[in-house]
Amino acid sequence: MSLRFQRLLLIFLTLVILLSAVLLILYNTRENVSYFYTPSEINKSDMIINKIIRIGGFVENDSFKKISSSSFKFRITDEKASILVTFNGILPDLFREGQGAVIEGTFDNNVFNATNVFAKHDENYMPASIKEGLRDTGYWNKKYK
Amino acid sequence: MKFLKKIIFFYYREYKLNMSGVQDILTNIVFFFLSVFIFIFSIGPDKETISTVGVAIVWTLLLLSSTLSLRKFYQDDFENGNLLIIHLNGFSFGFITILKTFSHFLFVQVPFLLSIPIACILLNIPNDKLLYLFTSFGIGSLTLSCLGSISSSMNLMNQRNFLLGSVIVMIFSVPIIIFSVGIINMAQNFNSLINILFGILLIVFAINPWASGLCLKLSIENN
Amino acid sequence: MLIVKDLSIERLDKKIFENISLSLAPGNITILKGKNGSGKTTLLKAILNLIEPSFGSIYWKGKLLKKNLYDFYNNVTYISDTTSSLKKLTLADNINIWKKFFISNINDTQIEIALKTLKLDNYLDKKVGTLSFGETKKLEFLRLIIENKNVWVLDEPLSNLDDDSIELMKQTFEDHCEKQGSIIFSSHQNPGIYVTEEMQL
Amino acid sequence: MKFLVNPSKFNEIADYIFKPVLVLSILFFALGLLFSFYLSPDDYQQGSTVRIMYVHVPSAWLALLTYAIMTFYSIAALAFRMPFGFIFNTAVAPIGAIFTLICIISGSLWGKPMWGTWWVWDARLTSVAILFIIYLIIIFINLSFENRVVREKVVAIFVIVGSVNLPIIKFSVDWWNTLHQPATISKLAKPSIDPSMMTPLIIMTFAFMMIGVAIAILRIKTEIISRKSNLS
Repeated sequence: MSLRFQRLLLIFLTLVILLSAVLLILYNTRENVSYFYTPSEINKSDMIINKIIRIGGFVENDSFKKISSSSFKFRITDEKASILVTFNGILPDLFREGQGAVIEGTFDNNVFNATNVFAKHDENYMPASIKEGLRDTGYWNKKYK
Repeated sequence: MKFLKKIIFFYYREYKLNMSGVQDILTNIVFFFLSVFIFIFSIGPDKETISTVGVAIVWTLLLLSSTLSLRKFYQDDFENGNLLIIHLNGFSFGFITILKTFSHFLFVQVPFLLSIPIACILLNIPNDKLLYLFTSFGIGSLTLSCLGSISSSMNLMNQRNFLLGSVIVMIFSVPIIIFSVGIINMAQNFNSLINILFGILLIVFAINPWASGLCLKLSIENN
Repeated sequence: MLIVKDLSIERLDKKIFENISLSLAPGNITILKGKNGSGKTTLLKAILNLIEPSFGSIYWKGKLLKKNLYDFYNNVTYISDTTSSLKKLTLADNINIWKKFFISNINDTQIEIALKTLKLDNYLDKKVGTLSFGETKKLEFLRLIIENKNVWVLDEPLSNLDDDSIELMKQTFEDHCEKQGSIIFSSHQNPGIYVTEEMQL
Repeated sequence: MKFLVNPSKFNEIADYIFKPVLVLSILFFALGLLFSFYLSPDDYQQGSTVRIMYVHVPSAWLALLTYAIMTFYSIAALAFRMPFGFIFNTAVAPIGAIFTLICIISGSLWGKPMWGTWWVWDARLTSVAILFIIYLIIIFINLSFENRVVREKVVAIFVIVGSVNLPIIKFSVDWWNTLHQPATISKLAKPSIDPSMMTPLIIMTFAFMMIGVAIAILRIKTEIISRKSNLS
């Protein structure tokens, strides 16, 4: 097997291997490197007992209740399923109803005890004045994802 | 046919070489188990905690021990000129790195793989996941061999800063660790995780002969 | 067979040597002479296609060496200034590995004779690490016999050898010459070996 | 375009453009800071905190851009024996590392008030952290080899191998669930950012680019000189 043939073989093998590797990874990665799960994923899987997990979604409209100055109750939803969450601590500035959020904690009988709450903002940037203007004229109907 | 014979006798040579230094491999395994004991003692008697961090511990130690043995990868053969002799015997540098990677996997990583089930028992890792874990360790350690080949060939001419090799292995092994630790935390989707690990292995395996081969050629040229 | 034409090599923008030409026909012995750092090893490595020359070209059997590399490697034995025998193994093991790895067609009696002439036959069960440097070097020359190739490329073969061994090398070189083999070797001393061509670097 | 591959041509051109580039960078910075602090509106969600974006996003873009250019130069240097690629790698790696560091620090400062945390290990942040470490390793390789020829080629090989990280950084927010939001400005879609906020972003990107180019010119010139006098 001459050195030139070894080289050709190597090039061929490399291309084949790389192609199959990319295909393998593209077919399989999607659901696996999640920083968080969505509420509908939680309901159908069995990984929840006594394990710290993260759930990401949106704070459901009209679900936020302040129990005391530092303890809150709200629901996280992805429009298919929703989860009741309790939290003791300081909420980030951006946290509000309709806003995206990621919460970290454990399940306790269908109630999720959050230990950390992160707010998630979307990729849209818009001046506050324009939003006011839109709302005044009744054109503000942007749906959060 | 002649080439196949040469490959077989390349491994015969590697076998003889590694068996003459079998105490090194055994020391590596002793290091591995001692570290496992130290983890168990320092975490304390809480079996829950031990079993949750168990996989992470085994992975960290596997990574550490395989970086410990990096120096043997090419350095000896490079310094006493054997690498050159193997090349002159009709192997291209890229081919040498593939052969060497498998040899490292066979003679350094496989003894580890055999000792991992024992470590898993010591660390209270649930039995039902053992098969998947074992597969992931198998794929992962071959990936580590490829990464070790790349980093140690890069470091052949580097006399000053040997830790650099370990750093290079570690930075590229981050994705493997992320995916393989995912196995213990998940109840389903084992197959897709294993597939991803296999995909990473294939990518590293395809890059390895080119990167390492170039580095070997470079080092021999400038030695 | 082997022709080097107008070879120049630069490293780090510094010229190591310029316009070297030599040819190595069957039955020829070429010696490269020169001080330390004059580029003897570099030239030998360039002949083995391990170093890319800046200018000039090398031909093997009428073809460009690069195009005919595999055939050249099948016909060349290179002994560098390092000793390639494995220190942790015994002499017998080392010889065995070489014999198998190079797919040698030399039979055991020939090797025994060679060992006897090199005065290494008593050490067969010893580990190479316990031998003296000169003895390890002599063991290295056993590869010349085992590989049984046409062209020998030797880097400083005569340093660290005693007079008896140099005499032996002389004999071996002449034998190889008579069998239409060719040798190119480097040396910084005047060895008193019969050579057909002398090259000052 | 020969000055992009030829050291002596580069020196000539660099002498011409260095001062203009420096002046431009100061100008862009002045204009950009003015815009980002006074002439751009508050965001409807984030209020004034959005102004961190005008540092964070340009530095992130430039960190990636620097690495991409280094990858191109490494391939060219290895494939076409072009020594300027090696010079470029050695000179520019620290600049990329600094951009990445600025991106990480400003990102943490932005994350604390908005997300409620300095740092999380999601895919985007992790891959950027890896990019920073890769830059560091490039610098370390440059520092720890004695032989220049080996060193620069090893760096080039490492840069090429490490470039697998670039698409991961870019697409991490699309492929996986991350705390980090997806890209605001992409080539295919209309940017989801208001023009009044886009302006300072673009000006600041040019400012960062110009200062990067200015430092790169200085460093490349130094590298060429030190090679000529065989200091390295």
